[in-house]
Amino acid sequence: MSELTVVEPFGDGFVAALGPELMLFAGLLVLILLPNLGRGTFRIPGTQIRLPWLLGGNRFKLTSDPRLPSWIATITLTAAFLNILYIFSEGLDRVAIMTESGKEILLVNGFSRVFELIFFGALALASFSSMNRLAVKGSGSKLSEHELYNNRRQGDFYILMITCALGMSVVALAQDLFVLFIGLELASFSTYVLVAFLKESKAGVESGMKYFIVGSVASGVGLYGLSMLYLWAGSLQFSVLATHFATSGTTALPLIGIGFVLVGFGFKVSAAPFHFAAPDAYAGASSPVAGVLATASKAMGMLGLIRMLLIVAAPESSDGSAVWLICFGALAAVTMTWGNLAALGSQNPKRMLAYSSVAHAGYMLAAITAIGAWNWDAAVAGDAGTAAVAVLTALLFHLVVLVAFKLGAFLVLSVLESEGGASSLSSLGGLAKREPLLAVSMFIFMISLAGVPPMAGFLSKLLVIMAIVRVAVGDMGSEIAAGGAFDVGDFHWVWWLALLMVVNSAISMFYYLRVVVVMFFDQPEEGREGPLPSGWQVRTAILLCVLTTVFVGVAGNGLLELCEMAANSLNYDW
Amino acid sequence: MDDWISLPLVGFPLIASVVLLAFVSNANQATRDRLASPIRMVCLVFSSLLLVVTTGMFFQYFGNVSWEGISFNSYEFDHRYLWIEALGIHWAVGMDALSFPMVWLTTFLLPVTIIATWNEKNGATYFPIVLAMGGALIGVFVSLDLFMFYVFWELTLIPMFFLILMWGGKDRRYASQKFFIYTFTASVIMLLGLITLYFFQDTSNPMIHAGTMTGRTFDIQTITSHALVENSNGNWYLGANIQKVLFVMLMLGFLVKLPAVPFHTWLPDAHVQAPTGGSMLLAGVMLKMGAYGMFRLPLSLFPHALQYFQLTLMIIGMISLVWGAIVCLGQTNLKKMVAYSSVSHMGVIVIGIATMQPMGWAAALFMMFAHGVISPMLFAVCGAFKHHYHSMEIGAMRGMAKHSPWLATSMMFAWMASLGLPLLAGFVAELMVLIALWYMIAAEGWSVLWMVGPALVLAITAAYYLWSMQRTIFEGGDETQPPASLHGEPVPDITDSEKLAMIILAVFTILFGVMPWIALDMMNDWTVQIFEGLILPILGNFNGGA
Amino acid sequence: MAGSENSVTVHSEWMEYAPLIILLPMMSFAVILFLGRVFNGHPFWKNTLKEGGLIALPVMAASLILSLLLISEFLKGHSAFDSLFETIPWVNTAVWNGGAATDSVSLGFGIYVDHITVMLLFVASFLCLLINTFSIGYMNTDPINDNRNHRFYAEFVLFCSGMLGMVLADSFLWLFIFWELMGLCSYLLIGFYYERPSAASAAKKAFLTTRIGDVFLVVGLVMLWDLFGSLNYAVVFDTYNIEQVAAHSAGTLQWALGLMFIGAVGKSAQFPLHVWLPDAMEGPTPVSALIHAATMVNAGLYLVARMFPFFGADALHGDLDDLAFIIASVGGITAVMAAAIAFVQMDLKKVLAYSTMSQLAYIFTGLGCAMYLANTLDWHHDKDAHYIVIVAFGAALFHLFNHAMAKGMLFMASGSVIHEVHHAHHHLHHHDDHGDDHGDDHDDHHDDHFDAQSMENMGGLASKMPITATAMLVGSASIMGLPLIGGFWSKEGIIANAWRVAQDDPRFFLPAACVLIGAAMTGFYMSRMWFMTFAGKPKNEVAAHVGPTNTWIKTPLFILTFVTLSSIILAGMGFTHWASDTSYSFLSERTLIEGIVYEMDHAFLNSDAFFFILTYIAIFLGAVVGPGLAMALYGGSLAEGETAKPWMRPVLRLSAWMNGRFYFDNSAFRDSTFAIALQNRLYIDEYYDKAMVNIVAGFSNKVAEADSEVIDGTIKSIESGSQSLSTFVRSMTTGSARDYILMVSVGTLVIFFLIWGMA
Amino acid sequence: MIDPALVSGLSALMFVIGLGGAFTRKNAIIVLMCIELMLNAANMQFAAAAVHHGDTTGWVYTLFAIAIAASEVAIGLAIFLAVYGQHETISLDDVDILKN
Repeated sequence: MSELTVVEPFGDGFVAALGPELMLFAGLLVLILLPNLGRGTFRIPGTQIRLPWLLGGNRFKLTSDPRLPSWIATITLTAAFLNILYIFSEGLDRVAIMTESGKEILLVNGFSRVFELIFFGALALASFSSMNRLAVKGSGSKLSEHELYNNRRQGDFYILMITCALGMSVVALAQDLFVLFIGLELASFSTYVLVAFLKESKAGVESGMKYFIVGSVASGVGLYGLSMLYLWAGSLQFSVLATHFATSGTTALPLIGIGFVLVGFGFKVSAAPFHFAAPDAYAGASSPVAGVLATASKAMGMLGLIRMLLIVAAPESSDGSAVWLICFGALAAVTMTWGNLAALGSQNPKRMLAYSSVAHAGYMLAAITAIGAWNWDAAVAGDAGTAAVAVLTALLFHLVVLVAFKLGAFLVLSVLESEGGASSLSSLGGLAKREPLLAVSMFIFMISLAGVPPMAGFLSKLLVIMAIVRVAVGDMGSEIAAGGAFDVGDFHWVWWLALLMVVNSAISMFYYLRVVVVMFFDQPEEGREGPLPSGWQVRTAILLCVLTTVFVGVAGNGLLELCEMAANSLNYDW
Repeated sequence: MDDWISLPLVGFPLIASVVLLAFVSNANQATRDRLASPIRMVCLVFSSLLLVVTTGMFFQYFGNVSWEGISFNSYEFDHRYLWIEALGIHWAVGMDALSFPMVWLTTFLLPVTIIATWNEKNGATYFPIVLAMGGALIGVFVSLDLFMFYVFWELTLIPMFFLILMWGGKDRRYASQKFFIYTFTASVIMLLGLITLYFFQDTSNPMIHAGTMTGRTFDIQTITSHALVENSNGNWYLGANIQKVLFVMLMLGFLVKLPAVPFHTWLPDAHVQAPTGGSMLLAGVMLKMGAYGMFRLPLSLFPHALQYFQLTLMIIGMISLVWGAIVCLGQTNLKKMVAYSSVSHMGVIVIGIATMQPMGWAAALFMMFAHGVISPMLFAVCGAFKHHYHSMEIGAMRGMAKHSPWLATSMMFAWMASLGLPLLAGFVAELMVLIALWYMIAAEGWSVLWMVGPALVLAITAAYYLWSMQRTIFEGGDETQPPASLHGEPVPDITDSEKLAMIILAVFTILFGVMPWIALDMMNDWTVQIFEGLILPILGNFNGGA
Repeated sequence: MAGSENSVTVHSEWMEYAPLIILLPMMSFAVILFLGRVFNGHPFWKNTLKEGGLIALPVMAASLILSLLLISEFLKGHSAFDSLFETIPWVNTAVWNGGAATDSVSLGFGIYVDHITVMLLFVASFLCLLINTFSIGYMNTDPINDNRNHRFYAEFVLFCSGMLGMVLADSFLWLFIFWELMGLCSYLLIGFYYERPSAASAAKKAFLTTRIGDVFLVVGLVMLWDLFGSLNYAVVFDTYNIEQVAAHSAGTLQWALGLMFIGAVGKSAQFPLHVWLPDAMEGPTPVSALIHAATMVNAGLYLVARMFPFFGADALHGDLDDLAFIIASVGGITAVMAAAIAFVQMDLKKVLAYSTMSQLAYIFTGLGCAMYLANTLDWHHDKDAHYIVIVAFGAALFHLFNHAMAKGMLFMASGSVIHEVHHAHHHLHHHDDHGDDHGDDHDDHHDDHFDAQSMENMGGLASKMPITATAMLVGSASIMGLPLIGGFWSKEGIIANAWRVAQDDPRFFLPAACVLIGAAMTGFYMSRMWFMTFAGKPKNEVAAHVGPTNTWIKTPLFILTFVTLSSIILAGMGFTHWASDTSYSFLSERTLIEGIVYEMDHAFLNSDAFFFILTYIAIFLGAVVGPGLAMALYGGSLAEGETAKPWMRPVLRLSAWMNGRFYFDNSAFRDSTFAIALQNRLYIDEYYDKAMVNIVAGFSNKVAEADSEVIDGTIKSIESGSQSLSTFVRSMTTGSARDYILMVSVGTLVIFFLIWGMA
Repeated sequence: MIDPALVSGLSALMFVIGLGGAFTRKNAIIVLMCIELMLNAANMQFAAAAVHHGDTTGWVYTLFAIAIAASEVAIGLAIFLAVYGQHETISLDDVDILKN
């Protein structure tokens, strides 16, 4: 791990350290400006002289192309994504952005960068595949006002995508809880609008409203929790909070504060019982957006949880029965079971995926619970640091690969949506005959979600279970070899979460498989015969997702090492 | 060196299958129909090549390996590639006398299945899927890495799921899902057991292939040797309760796969709905995965727990045996009857294991093998019956001996083989299990009543098979009419390819019945090795030193 | 007889070929089956090769020749040969008795020849050849069999292979294996006319009933294996080994042997597993002759005879007498029961079937008594006792021999009768459409209700089928035990020994009385059969038109008649001693003439008053009372213008006289409940069927239901339960954002209070 | 100067009122106001804490939070408008075509 470089905001090295984020910023500016370039003129006041100043007016052919914003957003996000990959390959510099007064605002390290990979990757795929998704009517100047208006809206959509990415990257980088919160809100607001973007449909606006209003309540609670923490510690710096927790973290005030903050993040990761708006939002939003909610947005919430719990509160959990640990265990159990049970009977594939996303949140919460339990028994816990790294690696890995198959699944639905809706399972009927490749892709996504080898989803689920078991079992093996005697009762109780998790995986198999059966067995719905509308962008995106899913599944070593490195870089002092 | 040979054995069928499927995926129906024949040929040639390779391995043409005398926990043709370093996962393959017969059986059944279902519809996709099935099955048997084992274990579900879903009978939708979910449920619990076992490794032990992140290895050979050392110290490996729990978790996965009563109900549904080829592979090899897994993991790792659960296992085996047989007697559906007879026969395997005698284990191994040769024929007959008479009901078609002498002969042969007629493959195993069971009963003072079950089943098995033959092959008399389901069409006999498949299967059934030692010697050798290497040092006083 | 202390491993040139006795027929099975499939309907195949009959014939001849060579080799050596060639290690495995290493175990195949083997080997291979000859005459001339005779011959040779293998095998295991092979062939052959539901059902019944016995046999074998660690005769008969076992598990051994005996009961159709044999007559007559009279049913006897060394062992002295009693009693009961049922049978073959059952029961009684004697007398040291035991055992074996020859002949003769009656019927009623294709023949074979096997359709055939009638006469006499003919020599011995034992052990009065009464009953039903068939006037038009039979059929009848008649020579040569003890050989004690005189003297002028009287009672019952009643009821002279061969005329005349003089109306008996019960086979079959249908089928249906309702039902209710749970869970997502906010608030409050409470 | 603890208590009260109002009222605008109430409760808490700790960052947080609240209102109202356009109501109970 390289030395930590400290940089002042806008000081030397600031640009170099925040390259990807600044690229996004530049992209955002371009996105705002470029589609507005046209033959607009500026009349010098009081004269009839019109100076062409290129803003507004009849757009140029290029700038009026409705695909332009999408391309800009895609390229920007992809560039940021590749930039991070490049940074990884070159070797990462750890850079802290610190104010003069010594307040650490942002920290660039492997951990935050991996999350940015998730965010940018998901958003890039979503914006790329949205290219054929929104109603556009050619280009040029012969469009009606309505069509023109529609084309202009394209810009808004992708602007929101990029602001969302910016907000998320702030969450990833933040070292101050309030900064994190600001990033979170930026991303949230963007997603609220993205969800409600289909304002011509009842479902679209309804889902937007529900998502907004419930999300706002949750973040209101979260902000209040933040204020309580501030009240208690006098600072929202992670480092300060962590020190405070280590010394006096067992009083009610900080714990309740943390609990309230968790509500805010719980909504983002759609943990029960904060998940209720999620299925509605997914169902009403366009599929790529729903995919973003299920992957990037969830990763953001998960990131917040990790930051909060591991950096701030972890040292407190040393006795194994910490309050938040039990809360979390219960939350994980309820969430995964609830999600799976609800998905079991769901006839709407998007809602089904939403509930499955809830279930996956439960799995990840279980993993976080395990991290909290890492040093429950000094005798057998083994090297706590490595145990925690293992869990964290599993979490990161899961979040990364989730982008491939969860988003991929939504993208397949997106193709169906462009034909006329994907709100019932039967709309998938006969897909195997109509579009064998799409059907096979969907099949791969489904079994990957269910955790069937050799797909990425299996590896990630395996890692999560392994991480939990690792914590639950610790070094008992060595102790036994040294003559110790242990019983099943000596396992840490998080082991039972692992059991619950595998049982839930089995339940989930049922509804994932149902999708497959519908695709391969049922006949197409009335009037839905033949191939689906083409759209090479979305298909390319799906193909990318499939390839990633399979490739990571059979050769996940590289990604695993990356995640491990990232997890290590979170290593404060545990 | 030929050590790498199991890599292509697993990889090539899978790759070939994916390539072929990708090749036809975007073709339209007409092109697919045109491609079906060449693809079928490719698959046949390919699978026959695999058979040639494994047969060559048997005859020591490759690697000059003697399958006998391989000591416990060492493997031939073993090879390792690093797969996922962080977790200690390798592509670790190898074969011993436990796995090799199963590998051979798989490669043997692949071409036979292809021949037997020569005219299956949508051949362009069907045959590659069969090929993939074979690759996955071989993968299960050759893998020496828990992760890899599990990957292939689950991978077998996918082609089978599609075989049932796409080519199955009327209720295939229900059956395929039930099959998948049921066995998946059991195997995820097994997975948790495997992972827990993984983390119970002593990190202070030298582990050559340990993962960089976890400090432990998935390598079966390493784990087994550690367990062996620990067990031979007189201690329960991992301690009594933990060993028991892990044993139960692993066994659960394997017992469901086997399947043993009461976890068997997925099997009749899957079999009845599966197409002939699916049934043949399902009964022939896939069920054996359960038994194979038991030998490879729980029995090799947890001998103490095995001893502790001996009675439980015996009860499960007996119940499977008797229950399966009695249910057979109450069936009117031919294929369902045969499916339940598989349950019954798998009970024999469990009993063989529960005897904790080398003979019982060798018998269980031979039963796996023999049933692997016989049951495909049973299902090939059922498939042909269904194919030709459009019905599976016993009694729908009588006087088959007149209309379809080939089918009638095949049926009688297969039925007789399955009911354990001497000089056919199934008899040896049943006899050996009986002897081992009695030996154990006598040595350990168990109740003589334990013999009642197997004895009863010998009679019941004959009863249901004879009963079904009476109503299918025989009778008909002057009224011998084609079944109503044929709607007056002439009654056909089986096709030439089906005949060929039947003959091949029959020849091998006789071969292994008359000369069981071909396969049995190596199996016996393996069981002696495991007994002398593992069970005996630990449980030396187990039989009371009679 | 003796154990393996006498056995030596002899390598002789013919012994090397012994496996061929088994393998030749086995291989020709495949050949005939294959050729038959391919050339079915081909004229050369059909007419020249007789659809495989002429392939089977030389094979069986070769087997006979090889057997004879082996036998002659053996007779020179006078002792048991074991493992005539390298034993094939069929199954190699290991057991672990708790020691430091596993013990390897081998179940191999080899060949073992001793006196019993030799005798049965001759019986089997000789009869197989004759019946093969007979079959060519019988099967190939009946149109119903056209194009499927290859199946008959294939199954026939496989059966022969099984029988010969069983006889030659060197262990109980391989005995059992070939035994099962025979069972299979028997199943296939009974079901030869598969299209008849009755044949299908009979085949199933035969297999299943014997299978039930086999189950016990297997368990017995397993127990025996456990005691000795082997099933090889050489090991289990070894005196030392028997001592070892006797020391601590004589009781277990008795159980093992008892279970094995149940297997024999099934195979030899003894009460209560006898039900399959009469039904087995559904098969073609050569099958009935070979399998269900002459050879296969002897397998059970062979098995029991094989157990003799245990009973004879010093170490087990007095330990196995209960089992001997059971064997004898089962025999006694069956003998009487079967004979009684035979009284009322009208079907020619069924009479013979019950007769078979009854005669086999005699042999069982004889074996049981011999075993009792061997087990309780100190025969290894006491010379007199030794003689008694040897003769008792020898008598049973001799009866086996005599019965096989006679019954084989009787069945062939009956087949010949049936064949001709059937043909006569055919000619009479279907003269016009005889040229039609076989399908039609097949059909009208079933359309008419004429029963060619019923004795009510016969009568007065003595003149029309002289050879057949003669053979039948001799055979019946042999079975009845008419003095000097065939079975007389052995039957008297069995009766005498039964009574001898009864004197020692009162329990044995049951079998002893049974066999004595049985003698009279045998006399009655056998005579009844002969008179109904051959004496009197033809009972209907068909019987009047029966013609003589063909050469293929006559030849074996002719040969067997002489074999049966020459029984006295065998007796004179000391068969009863030779067959039961290695220390004797043919003519070892006396010359032929001396031997015959000795036997005569022994039989008719027994020095012991008890046995003297007993002999005459038995002769009186069997040769006077039984036949006399039969003559009175069923005798009669031939129709006008018909003449029988001279040797049959006195019999016919006597019967006519008896019938005229002593005829009485037996309708009271015929209509009695008892007679009806006999006609219904004492309702045993019915009870078995009821038990099958009500108990077994009922139970299995219940179990199948439980399987789908309870076990699978649990799975299904888990599924439906989780579905309804899912509906409930989803119903909480009401659609109203207010409720969602409520949920968030509730979650918040729960967290709040939880932490508040705990912190 | 007012005791920060009192301010804090007031903020707690406001928070509870806001939260209670959020799930009892069904008019979206009122719910939005309740949410604002919650945010303002947080703001007051920040201010009180800033006073309590003598730390200026608390004031900064408050400012930012106000900005956030403002943009939230803007987005909210925009969405409600769109909802009204489609559903002709903004009653939370009546906008429920998506459920289960």
